[in-house]
Amino acid sequence: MRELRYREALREAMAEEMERDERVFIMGEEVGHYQGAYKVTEGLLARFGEKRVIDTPIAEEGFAGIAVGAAMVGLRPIVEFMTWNFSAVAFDQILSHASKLRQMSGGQFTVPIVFRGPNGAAKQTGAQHSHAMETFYAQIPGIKVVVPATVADAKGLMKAAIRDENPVLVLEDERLYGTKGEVPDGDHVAPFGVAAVRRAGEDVTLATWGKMLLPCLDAAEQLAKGGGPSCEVIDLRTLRPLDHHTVVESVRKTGRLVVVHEAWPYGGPGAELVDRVQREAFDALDAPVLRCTGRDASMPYNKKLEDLTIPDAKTVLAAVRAVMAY
Amino acid sequence: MRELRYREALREAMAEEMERDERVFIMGEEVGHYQGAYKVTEGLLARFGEKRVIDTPIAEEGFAGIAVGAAMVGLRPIVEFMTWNFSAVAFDQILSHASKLRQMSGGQFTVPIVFRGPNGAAKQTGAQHSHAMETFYAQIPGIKVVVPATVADAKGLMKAAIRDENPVLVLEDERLYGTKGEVPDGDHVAPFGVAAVRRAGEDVTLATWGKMLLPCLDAAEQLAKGGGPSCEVIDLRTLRPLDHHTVVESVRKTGRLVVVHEAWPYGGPGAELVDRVQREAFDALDAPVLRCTGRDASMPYNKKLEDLTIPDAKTVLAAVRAVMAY
Amino acid sequence: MQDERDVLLGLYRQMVLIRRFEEASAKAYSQGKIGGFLHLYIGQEACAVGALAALEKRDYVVTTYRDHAQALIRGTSARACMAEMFGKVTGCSKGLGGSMHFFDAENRMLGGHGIVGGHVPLAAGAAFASKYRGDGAVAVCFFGEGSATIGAFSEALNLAALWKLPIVFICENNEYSMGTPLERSLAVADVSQKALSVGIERDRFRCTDVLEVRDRVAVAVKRAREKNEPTLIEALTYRYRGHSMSDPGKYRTQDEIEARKKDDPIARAEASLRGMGASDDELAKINASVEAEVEDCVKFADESAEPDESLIEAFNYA
Amino acid sequence: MQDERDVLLGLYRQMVLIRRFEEASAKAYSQGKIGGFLHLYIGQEACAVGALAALEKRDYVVTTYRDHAQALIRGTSARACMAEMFGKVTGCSKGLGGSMHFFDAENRMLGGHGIVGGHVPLAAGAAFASKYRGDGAVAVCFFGEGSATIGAFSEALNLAALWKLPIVFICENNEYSMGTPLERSLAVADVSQKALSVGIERDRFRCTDVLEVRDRVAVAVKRAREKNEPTLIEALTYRYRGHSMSDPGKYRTQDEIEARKKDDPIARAEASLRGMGASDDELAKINASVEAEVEDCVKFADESAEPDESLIEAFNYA
Ligand SMILES: Cc1ncc(C[n+]2csc(CCOP(=O)(O)OP(=O)(O)O)c2C)c(N)n1
Ligand SMILES: Cc1ncc(C[n+]2csc(CCOP(=O)(O)OP(=O)(O)O)c2C)c(N)n1
Ligand SMILES: [Mg+2]
Ligand SMILES: [Mg+2]
Repeated sequence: MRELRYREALREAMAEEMERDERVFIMGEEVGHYQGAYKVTEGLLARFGEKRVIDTPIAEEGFAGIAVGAAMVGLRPIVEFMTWNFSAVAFDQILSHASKLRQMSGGQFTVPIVFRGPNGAAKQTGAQHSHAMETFYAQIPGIKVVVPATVADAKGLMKAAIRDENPVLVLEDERLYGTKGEVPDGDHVAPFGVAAVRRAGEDVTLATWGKMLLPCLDAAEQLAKGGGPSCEVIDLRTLRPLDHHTVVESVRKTGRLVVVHEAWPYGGPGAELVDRVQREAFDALDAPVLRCTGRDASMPYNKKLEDLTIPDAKTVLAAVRAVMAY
Repeated sequence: MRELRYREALREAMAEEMERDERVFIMGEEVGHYQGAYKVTEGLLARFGEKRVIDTPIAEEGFAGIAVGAAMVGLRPIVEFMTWNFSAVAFDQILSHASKLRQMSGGQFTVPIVFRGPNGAAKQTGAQHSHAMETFYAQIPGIKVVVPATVADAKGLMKAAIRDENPVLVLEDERLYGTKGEVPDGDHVAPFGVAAVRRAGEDVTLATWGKMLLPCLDAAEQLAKGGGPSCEVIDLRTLRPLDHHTVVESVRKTGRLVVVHEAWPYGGPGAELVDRVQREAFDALDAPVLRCTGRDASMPYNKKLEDLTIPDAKTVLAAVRAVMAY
Repeated sequence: MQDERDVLLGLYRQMVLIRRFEEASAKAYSQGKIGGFLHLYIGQEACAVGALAALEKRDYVVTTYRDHAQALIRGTSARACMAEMFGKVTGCSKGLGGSMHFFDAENRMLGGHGIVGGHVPLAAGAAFASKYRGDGAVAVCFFGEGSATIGAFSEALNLAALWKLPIVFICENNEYSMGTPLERSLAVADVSQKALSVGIERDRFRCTDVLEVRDRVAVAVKRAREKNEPTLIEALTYRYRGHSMSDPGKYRTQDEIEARKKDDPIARAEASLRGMGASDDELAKINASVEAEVEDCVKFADESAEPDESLIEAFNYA
Repeated sequence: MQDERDVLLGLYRQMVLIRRFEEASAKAYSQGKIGGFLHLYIGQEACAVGALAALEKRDYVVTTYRDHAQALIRGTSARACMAEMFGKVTGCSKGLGGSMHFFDAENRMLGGHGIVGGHVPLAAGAAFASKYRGDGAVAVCFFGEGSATIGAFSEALNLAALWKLPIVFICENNEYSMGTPLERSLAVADVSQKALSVGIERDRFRCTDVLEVRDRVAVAVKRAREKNEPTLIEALTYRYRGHSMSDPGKYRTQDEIEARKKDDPIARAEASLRGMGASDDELAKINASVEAEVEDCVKFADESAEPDESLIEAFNYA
């Protein structure tokens, strides 16, 4: 085990896979000479050269499509979106091309590609730069959606993404890049579709993903210290495939569930999880499933308002109390 | 009351609003000289001239953005997407511009614009041309999403959309364009956020929108004839705002709910409705809420497979039986 | 080297095959055996046939929904093509793609795509891969002049020029994008001029003489293969049928169509062949063999099995 | 007509105001009073100041996230601008927009936008509306040379040319998009050549002399206003600071920056003014008044109230 930062774990995963496989390359804005807008790709240009670490112009639709085409004929591109917000201009390449080519061609072409970058609110970057884009992408069959919350998963899920034969979207988080954590030695690959119980508990289940794991653990800790209900905290790790079984199992024990996410309250993986759990654990539920989500609003710039728009330990606590009070 | 076709009702709504308000105009591919790819805008060029019925090149991002800019400074554009699939290349204009401008400007600019066109599977148009796009758009605060299922609503909701001060997405349906129905005389405007009970029933609630209303009514009829459970069928009419109250009320009576929609099974307005109903009618539910949805797959071209991918009366019946058997 | 007369005979046969194949498709469509959208290439044959004659087997081809010609010429059998439109599992995309989505991995036919302009970056991606591997393959991308106004096209064009990718962009300018004539969609009617803004070579010619098409495309292919330099070709052509089977085509006159038919590439090739001494008999034999091939493919498509329900999900993930 | 010396004094004051205002912003950012992204315009002042001097009050302005100059010159008070960055409710976007999203409806400043190129169609839309109404307003759209490679830009350019919209596209080519020098993003370094592919007029000049900028932009504005003809202007300029406050700027040398500072537009204006007989005293007074204005706006921003929680949802719908 070694301690790394989240961004280093991502970088190590990419570098190891690039060593392993000549077909893997990285493409995106400022990934090379600038060393990455958020320094995730720092040093990779020096190590792998301009052929494999490719700075692009600002043309997300164009270079995403080029990468999809390259994947169709056997390369294994990693495309960095400087942030996931900018994938909106490449949306059609993901929706109508990357996710469809295998099916439309009757299985003749596969698209082994990774799209990655920071997702969700950074810090006061405002309405156009704070989207939690999983609310759109998790819906789409033909792709996979990965949301590493821990440093070990940043490495393990990234490696799995690069080795996958399908388009995989890795939604990282700027607010996590600097966090530290243990990473298993060696060729650490984490599985898709297997949620992790990050904290065991008895009274209520919290299910979440990405950086929202932190306020969930924080709230659980606070409750434990204050003699409050005991929370089981589940990190979903991948949203497509979505492992609701682990959540259902936990709910069979606790009888109560709060789903916590940063994205808007409407639809998305949060609602999907609620749907599945009420279906499969109907008789086990002692209370309706509650959600603690981002507010139904475009992100305001003002710090106070931004903080109020995103869930934090306080709002998680309120949701836990509400579900317990039912 | 007069009988009209769905496409005529849409056209009448647009024409009346163009008569009322000089600022309203229509823009899109083939809307003018060609009379509309699906003939929704037939005759409007002759009636209103090239200034107000504007044929565009194939440049959805460009003309959607131009329309948003025009709306910011006081015009009231109606943008036709030849089908909603092609809105994917204009996704960023809807997500990052139309929906955000009012909030980002602290309320200084409003964007009174309508985006409209046929949505969902047509008939064997394949994977890239069969998206039920509400699964993406309903999530976004700052816009409204409207899904007329009846001819009267095609007129009434379209008129309301054009008069609304916000961006409104009207998701029509090619398979509905030819359907006939009664339209109230005069200035018929239908409200947003008010679901309609299209058929009263006692034993189970079916909640749906758009063209899926037809198989729901069909299934309900078949059950009624066969002495099966009595279905209450609710047409949501608008997905944002979403009137779950009408559904909750119905569920308090029936105790059972099936949500029927064409879009993929993951997330979207369907899951959102499940979330809200299990929250607000937890104690009234005698069974988990079930969903009858499109399959989790890209749309196949083959007719048999396409039919199997989209819900029909048969799959609705199966879902009703499943929820009754619980 | 094959002699030019034999070559032209071969290309003539390809053009006739496309036309007869598509006439049969139109008939099958009207019989309800083909569904969805059906876009015919009739009138434009010299473009795909000439262009693909300039390619090697290792090269990549990417095109739009108007894709029958490209697949047939690249080597996909008429059977697999017709069966695809009939939605049969014997089709080149197992009946999942339909008319718009012909794919053939073995023949490096990368599809048949339905989003206008969306496939242009894919083609640049194939060229990128070829350069990355240094394997000498060239990518050829066909698209309508309607694509010239959409972002994906300009982004891909700039990136291909900037990164010096081995690609040939072939804009099939058939004067209409659905019902919209050129002058209502492009501020400058000469599409090839887009090359100026990204500093690549361009060419522009009418697609009547299939050998000329082959030779001019060959120059661009050579430039791509040897110097990694993209070319933008504007191939001036015309479709005799509507945009798709559902298009009544009211936006142009019968006179216009008849006038254009005078430039018919198949008639032109036939005349050239006769000039080169081809006999009635020789040409009749070709036509008969094409007709037999088309008849056979329809029968094959008719008799083939539909895909199993399990195929709905089977190919969504690898 | 105001005499040229007075005009230049006014423009000089605007340029100095922008610079002092942004220096104060940088300081506030380092004190944690401003959050998010902060992109400074320092070095580029002659571009916005000259260009906007060519406009009338009825004209529309749209720009990128690097938007302080445009707002200040259009008439948004320094107080409203600084307060916006401090996230205060007295800000020009009520503290909801921040540095990147300055809006001012009254002054027809249509924002401050964060998606590269995404705002270019919006500007064309304002021009469209102006033509629709026949009200004679012109739209001016600023964007970086990094926008020249993205689809939204080329689509808007073609549509504006095709529909003859009264718009002036001003590409502020400051040689870098973040850390990427021009030659790594554009196949042809001369952005103004994009005008060729859509058949509109173009101009290209260095933004050192603010009066020259005004005069050359005025030609384009006149063309737009009188003939509904768009122009693509490439304004060659340079930013002294990093892309944003978080950019260490390692991609260029201090020497390069120092060399460019020799062309400083404010120094140039000052020299011209002296040539026109402006006294030390006169210039000092201007500088002092600017400093007072900036000091005042910081104080105002500091003391203003934060927006109420209710504002999170208040403006999402009308
Ligand atoms: C992004 C997008 N917008 C609209 C359409 C609908 N559409 C399909 S083909 C077509 C016309 C294309 O014309 P052109 O590019 O000239 O090709 P042609 O059909 O003439 O070969 C349109 C508008 C689409 N498929 N994709
Ligand atoms: C579509 C999109 N992609 C990426 C970004 C991130 N980004 C913000 S500014 C910028 C550089 C823009 O450079 P340029 O257009 O030259 O303008 P400048 O900053 O030099 O004024 C980038 C890449 C973005 N905002 N939008
Ligand atoms: Mg065409
Ligand atoms: Mg720049």
